Amino acid sequence: MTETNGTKQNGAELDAEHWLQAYEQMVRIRSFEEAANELYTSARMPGIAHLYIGEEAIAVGMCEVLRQDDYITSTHRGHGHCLAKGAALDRMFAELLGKEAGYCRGKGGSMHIADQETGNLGANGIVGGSAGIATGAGMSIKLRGTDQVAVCFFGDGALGQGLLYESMNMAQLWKLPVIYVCENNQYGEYTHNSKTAAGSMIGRATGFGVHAQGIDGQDIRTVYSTARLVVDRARNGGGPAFLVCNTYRFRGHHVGDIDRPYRTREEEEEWAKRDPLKLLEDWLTKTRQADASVFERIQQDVQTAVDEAVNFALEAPFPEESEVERHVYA
Amino acid sequence: MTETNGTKQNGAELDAEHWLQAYEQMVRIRSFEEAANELYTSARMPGIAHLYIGEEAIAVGMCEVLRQDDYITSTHRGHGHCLAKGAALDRMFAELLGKEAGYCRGKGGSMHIADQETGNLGANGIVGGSAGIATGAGMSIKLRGTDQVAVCFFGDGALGQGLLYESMNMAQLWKLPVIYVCENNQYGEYTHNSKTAAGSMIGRATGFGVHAQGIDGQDIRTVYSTARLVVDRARNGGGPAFLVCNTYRFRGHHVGDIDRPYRTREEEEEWAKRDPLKLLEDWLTKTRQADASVFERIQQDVQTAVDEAVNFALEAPFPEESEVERHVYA
Amino acid sequence: MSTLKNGIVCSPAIHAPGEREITFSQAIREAVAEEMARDERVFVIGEDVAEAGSVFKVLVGLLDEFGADRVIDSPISEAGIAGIGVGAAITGMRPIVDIMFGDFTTLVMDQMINQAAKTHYMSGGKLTVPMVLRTTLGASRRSAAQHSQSLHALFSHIPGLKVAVPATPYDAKGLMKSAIRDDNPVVIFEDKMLYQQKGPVPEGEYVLPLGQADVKRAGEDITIVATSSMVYTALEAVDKLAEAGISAELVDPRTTTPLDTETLIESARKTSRALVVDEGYQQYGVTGELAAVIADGAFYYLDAPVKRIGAMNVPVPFSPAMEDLTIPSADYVFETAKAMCG
Amino acid sequence: MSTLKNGIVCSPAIHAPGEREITFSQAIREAVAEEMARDERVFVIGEDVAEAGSVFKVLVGLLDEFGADRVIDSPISEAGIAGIGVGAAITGMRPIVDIMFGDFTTLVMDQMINQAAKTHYMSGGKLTVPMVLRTTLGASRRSAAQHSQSLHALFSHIPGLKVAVPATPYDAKGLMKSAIRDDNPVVIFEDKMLYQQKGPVPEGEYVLPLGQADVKRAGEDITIVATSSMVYTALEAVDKLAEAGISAELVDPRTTTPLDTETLIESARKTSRALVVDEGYQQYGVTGELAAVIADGAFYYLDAPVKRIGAMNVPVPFSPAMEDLTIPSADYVFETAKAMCG
Ligand SMILES: Cc1ncc(C[n+]2csc(CCOP(=O)(O)OP(=O)(O)O)c2C)c(N)n1
Ligand SMILES: Cc1ncc(C[n+]2csc(CCOP(=O)(O)OP(=O)(O)O)c2C)c(N)n1
Ligand SMILES: [Mg+2]
Ligand SMILES: [Mg+2]
Repeated sequence: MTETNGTKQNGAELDAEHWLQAYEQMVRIRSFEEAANELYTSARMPGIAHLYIGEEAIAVGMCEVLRQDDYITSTHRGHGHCLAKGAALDRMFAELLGKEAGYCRGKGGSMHIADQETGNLGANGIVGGSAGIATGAGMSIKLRGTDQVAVCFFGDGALGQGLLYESMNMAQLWKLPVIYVCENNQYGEYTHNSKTAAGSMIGRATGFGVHAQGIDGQDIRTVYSTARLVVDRARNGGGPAFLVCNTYRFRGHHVGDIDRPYRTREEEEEWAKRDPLKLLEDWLTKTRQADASVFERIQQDVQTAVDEAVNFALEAPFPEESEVERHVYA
Repeated sequence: MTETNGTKQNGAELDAEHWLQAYEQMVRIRSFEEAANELYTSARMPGIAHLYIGEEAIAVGMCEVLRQDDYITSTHRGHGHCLAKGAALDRMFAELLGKEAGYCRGKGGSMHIADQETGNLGANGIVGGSAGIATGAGMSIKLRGTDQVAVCFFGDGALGQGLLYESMNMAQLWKLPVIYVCENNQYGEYTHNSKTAAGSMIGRATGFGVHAQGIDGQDIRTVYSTARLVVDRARNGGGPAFLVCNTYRFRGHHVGDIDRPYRTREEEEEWAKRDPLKLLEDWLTKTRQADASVFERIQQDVQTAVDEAVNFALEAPFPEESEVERHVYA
Repeated sequence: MSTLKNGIVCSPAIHAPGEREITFSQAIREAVAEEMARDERVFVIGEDVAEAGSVFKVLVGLLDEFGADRVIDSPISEAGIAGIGVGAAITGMRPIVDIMFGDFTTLVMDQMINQAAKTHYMSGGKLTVPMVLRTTLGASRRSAAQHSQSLHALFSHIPGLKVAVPATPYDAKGLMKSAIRDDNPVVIFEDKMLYQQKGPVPEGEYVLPLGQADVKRAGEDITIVATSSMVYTALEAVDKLAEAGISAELVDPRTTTPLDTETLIESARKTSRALVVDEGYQQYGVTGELAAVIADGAFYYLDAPVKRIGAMNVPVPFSPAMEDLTIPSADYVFETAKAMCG
Repeated sequence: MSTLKNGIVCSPAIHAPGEREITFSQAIREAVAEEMARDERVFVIGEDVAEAGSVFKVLVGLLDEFGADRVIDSPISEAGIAGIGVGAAITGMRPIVDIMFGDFTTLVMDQMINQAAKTHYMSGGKLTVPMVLRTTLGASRRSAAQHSQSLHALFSHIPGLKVAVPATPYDAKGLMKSAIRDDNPVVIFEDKMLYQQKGPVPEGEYVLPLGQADVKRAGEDITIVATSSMVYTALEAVDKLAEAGISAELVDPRTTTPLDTETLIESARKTSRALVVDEGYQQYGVTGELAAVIADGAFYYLDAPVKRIGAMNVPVPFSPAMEDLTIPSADYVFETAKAMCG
């Protein structure tokens, strides 16, 4: 199910510097994920990880319009959100490796990664599990009387969870500043959403009176302009919104899912043509705001930073044994 | 929130006998509930009960089109459903009084009353708790390949429960023969649904692709003709439907709620004009299919039967002590 | 040393004679109101908590005092409001989430077990979840299987949650206030049958620590550990035991997590006999943990096996003829204790 | 008498030497496939159970064998599919509801506790709920706090549910088949770490009763009661104890509800010492109940307090440096048992 009824803007009001920053941020996520994959395949990362490759435009486009004190809640596929909101590479890799220098002191790992200082309330291992939390953050904003906004990222699979509907109803009732962002990458694990989601995705929000749009999640300019719209609206008391961002998980469900028998290589190739990095490169080139050399330099700089961060994490110490009993209670 | 986009039919295709039976069934529920109230106020009934008075047209109109082998699931306000599906007065009163002769051997009471032999899978003390059960009955029907139908009764308050949305999604995905009947009596306990339900009630089903209608729940002819439509459709493989039946709880939330400070007497009087019994009486009189003497005779006959049933229940023995440990496991 | 109407003796250090008496229900309301006045981050959310003041009328008046922004009527969305509680708590508020009947806490399990209880830990100590989940326990209201359970054992099992089961108005107020001030998620179970129970509660401000048992009656021959309203059941038994010449010590843990193991074990070591009474299902419930803790910690002092009395392992039946059989009775506690001392 | 690869001895009456060995995972699949072939009312519903054969690949092949009508991929709607299970069960089917990780059973609590467990009772015995809820338990996969829990104690607390925690392929197959044939809701917890564990499983059909413990190793000096994969942990300890001259008896309850209290107590009476090991959180968990049952039933025979080892009372941390500390280790079981016998 791929739905669009959304905003299309050309981002003409923003300058090249802005888009190159966005580009760099997307490259940073891409490189981070490649490195995470490499850490997994070389058996240097414990557990598994769910890569965000292919979906970068959503996190970056959304977070570009957020302030540092705005909140996000994230998912099992949460590295991209965490970086886009402003987390540092080194402490993220440290967390992935279970080191004390990690954002969660090694207690969270990939699936619970978060940098609270940049407003990330946490990745979540429970599909849909953060819908209530984001809504509660919205409630808190309203009660505290600030003009923050909370963005709840979740996958198309989370549309199966009743909590989402309970939450949207209350957000709409109380006009909470919460943006529900469905990253519709077509699959939940190994099952296409045509088998799991009846009706219309957008209709599931409009039924509760929630403003809803379906947009192209590969085009960061569209994501950005739509985000600008609904975030400003929410910030000004206009209430929640629901975005379905159509996208694709370029890799498997997690780092260990490499055969992907549940989908065709043709489908993957079709979507590969709509790589969010490439789309932005093309537009910037076409509009002569940047050229290949600029992209290359950015990629190299990012790669250097990622390599350094990986090394930092690999060399960082594990937590001491006593850490295991800390932080059960505050 | 009162919504209608529904069927209006005049029931002209049915004869007077049919409507008088329906009338008698509604009177039976009304009298049963009055007696239950009396048992409560005279301290002869343990616990409390939630009366169906004012909403009789929904249960009777729906159940009229059902076969005995069709299923219903019911709610805390379940006496009406139970009677409409065909249960006997005496064993119902016995259950309300906790006697062994009760349908549940005294173990269920008002809130879990059910007569499985007439297809009632049970009243439910958990708001929305039966949405999954009814959907599972629908699944069972599909897997067993019969042409039964399952009707899930619930209140407008249950629209707050996520399980309902999870269930409707699956019913629609798999085209299960389940009719979700929202008895929108405007309140959940002491709170009007304008404070608890955002957006549109019907939209909450259409978002999942589920056929939805909002109808006048006071007019049994409308309920009947709509039920006929959606039940036949479901029976023939057309999939689920969702009805919002607008109605009113003439009494308090339960027998002990007599002051009702949360709503006005004016509002109550307005709705009293739309008493489902009176509406049917009026129509039958106007169309000269029956007159006051007929209604009176029916009321008296029913009252006699109710009195006898109450006496039966009052005199019936309590279960023996050993009963308490029976039926924990099959 | 002051004595409750029903003969319960409260910790002498805390109570003065001639104190005012209020109901359990009033004690809870006072605690919530005081904390709301003290800290504007505290708010209440739940079904029928505002206009109606909760179905048990415990919160009547709060809406008028604090307004609809801080006493919020919610849809019937238990999971949703628990989630809102978690989200509001980690972003600077101190929510009190009201779950009408303890039986409905089954709907908030994911938010409490996988989110609230783990957020502080998973975040490496960076996020805190200062929320209170208020709910009820207790049978005998002829409310049948889905409105009569005492499910506190389920929450007590989960590290990261604290669980309070107050018995007296005094304890209810002090524990509620502590729960609201605590930086962790606290689940507080109030026995529906206790709301009208009166007891001495000082006018002034006080809090009670979570994790401190209270010796409700001192004794020598046997220790009876009882929770929530079972404290009253046990007390009746204690009185009967006294008549039979047996001096029983009544210990109320007040919170199941954290558990004051020391006081329990000390008492059992002293009396050399222990009986645990709780209204939850007996199997894999609170009695199991408490009995295991005592049987281990007081092993070399015990003259008899630790016995336990929970609710019968059956769903709660509706009929009065059956329901009362399922919960521990004073007679049964008395008989069991007497047999243990025989 | 046949011996598993890892040295577990199975009940002699059941096993013959030279039997074929299959994995735990294959045993589960065989059980499900056999029962589906035997009874067309049995079907499977869950996330990624059909095309993918479940994320742990346990059900691979069932879709081909039985078709998409009987092996059903569901949306990510745990509460919904549990509800569907209840509804299908009371109307003539025998559903197997698959909940991918035991941690997600928090989402089905209302359907299992308030509906499945109580329907038979509340209906006065008229409705039955012959459903199986399959799920997992067990840490040590570096999956962190929301994918590593062993929550079987929560279900064990609820009358009306049965709970199985098989340790060996043989037990897994026999208990799964019984669970499917049982007319009650049965929750079966499979340890994720055991799926590749091999063991002897006879070709022919057999079932194992729910509620019968199995003595996995006979011994004289101390009883070790262990559940699920803790059976293997305990076995390692038993071997080390043997080297230290201590003969330990290893008892596996196999189901927590119903619990075979008799076998546990008999064994403890015989050895006069008992240690309970389980991978759930220790507080208010399975070890509490089992220890309480044994401490009571074997009181006059015990030479030492009943000890218990559960998981640490902390959310499961991600880092390998911490995670392994939280679950009972063979060394710790050995040391504890040895100290008890000292
Ligand atoms: C409540 C719950 N059920 C099941 C799972 C197992 N699971 C992890 S990710 C996933 C698929 C999620 O799909 P989607 O929401 O579309 O996110 P995506 O992985 O596609 O980004 C599932 C079923 C889970 N983590 N939580
Ligand atoms: C899950 C759950 N939450 C709360 C309650 C308490 N409760 C009982 S009836 C009721 C109101 C239900 O309203 P509605 O669904 O509209 O049914 P009505 O009583 O109006 O027929 C509530 C909140 C409950 N029984 N179950
Ligand atoms: Mg997806
Ligand atoms: Mg209503």
